[in-house]
Amino acid sequence: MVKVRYFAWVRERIGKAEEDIVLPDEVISVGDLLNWLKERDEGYANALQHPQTIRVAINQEHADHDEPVAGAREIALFPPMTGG
Amino acid sequence: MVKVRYFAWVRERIGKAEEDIVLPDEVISVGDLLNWLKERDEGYANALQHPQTIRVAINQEHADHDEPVAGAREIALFPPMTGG
Amino acid sequence: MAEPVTPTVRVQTEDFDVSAEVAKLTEGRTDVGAIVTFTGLCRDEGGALSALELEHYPGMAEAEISRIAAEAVQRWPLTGLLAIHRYGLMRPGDNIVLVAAASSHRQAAFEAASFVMDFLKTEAPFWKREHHANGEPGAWVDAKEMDDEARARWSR
Amino acid sequence: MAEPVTPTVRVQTEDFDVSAEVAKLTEGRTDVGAIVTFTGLCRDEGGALSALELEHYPGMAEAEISRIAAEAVQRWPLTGLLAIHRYGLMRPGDNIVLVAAASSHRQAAFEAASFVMDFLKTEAPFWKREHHANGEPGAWVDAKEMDDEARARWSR
Repeated sequence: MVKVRYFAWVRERIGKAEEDIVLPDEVISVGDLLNWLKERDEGYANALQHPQTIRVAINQEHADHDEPVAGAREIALFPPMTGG
Repeated sequence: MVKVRYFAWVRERIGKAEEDIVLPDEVISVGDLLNWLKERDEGYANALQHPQTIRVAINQEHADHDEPVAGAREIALFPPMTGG
Repeated sequence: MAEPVTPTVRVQTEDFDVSAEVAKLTEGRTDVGAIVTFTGLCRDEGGALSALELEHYPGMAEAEISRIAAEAVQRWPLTGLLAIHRYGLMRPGDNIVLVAAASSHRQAAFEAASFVMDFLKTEAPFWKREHHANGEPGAWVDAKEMDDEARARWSR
Repeated sequence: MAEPVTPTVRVQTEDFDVSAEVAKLTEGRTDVGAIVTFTGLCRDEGGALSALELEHYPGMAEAEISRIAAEAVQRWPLTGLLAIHRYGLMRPGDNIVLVAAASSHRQAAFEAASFVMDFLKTEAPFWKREHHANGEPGAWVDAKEMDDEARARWSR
């Protein structure tokens, strides 16, 4: 089980800030996760319709879409950052 | 007559902060002025022994050594600046 | 330079005072010749905005800014480095972010502060949302390509 | 950007407060997104110095810094620009110079502040002399070739 967190408009479109998810075996990479989540419902589909724009952090470190999700305790999905 | 001002180690070596000088006709350029002053006494010679290192301002604006001194009300001689 | 200094990183709702923060950064030191500060403020975009709302990823925000700051003290001979990023609702004119870099030499201080800001913009998990002049929440601010280009200057 | 702003330039013996100066620079404005400050301080060079004495050319010092500042507000879209240079005797840790540049955009603020400092170092008529730890006046500080190179970056 992994805690998945959402921020900014990803959070708003999915409709929740976080959830615990048991990932199926076929979800190997960050990219797999995004494509799998996208199928869940309209909210996810809307949030993740352009997966390439979604930034991902694993255990609070930035992760590329080809990185494996195995061993993640916490995965966060969010839009490109606009702080500073 | 022109007021000539000296700063930092140029002032110290010449031994005064300023003086009024009547420039002879043969002093046309800033470079001429430096060479002419250098002949005055040991203090001037010491201060101006390397004329190319001396910075000059005419009427409080930086001036190159080939600029004419005609019309100057105030000429200042000083080492390269070290403020900031 | 001996050991790199340990940067100070804070993520907070409270405002900050630039002079007080800089004083702490240089306290008891007589080897600081240059301090560069960057302060980022909330703009009203010509009167269109009443506020900016800043969301952040608690934990990762601190961790990511700390990683950027650690890289900066490795790259430049700094005597001190500070980064503070606020979150919550900011009114026009409010402080949002402060980066202060101290060094014996001005170029190091300028470059380090600029480096931290460029990475903070593109790597630190904060998101800005506009609030319209009528008080309604508006659009999330889009990331700028310019910011990615600014970051790319530093790759080596 | 409409008209360039009018820079504030001061040459004084008194100390300055960075926060207070920056507050004046941005007072009543809501279009300032970024403020970069540079503060130059007196160092003790590893305990060898008790003070730095700063001589200046009254009148020309103000005029020259004003010329540099006027060039900066022409080159970058600034909402405010301030330069203060002190003269007299400075103890280690004392402020010597402050440059603050405000803009809607951070790159303009960083570049303008850095530009003003590079020219101020090489063009503004100030001279530093060291005072040794024993209190005796020492050598005049030599100009640095590095500073001329820093200035040359900006030629266009």
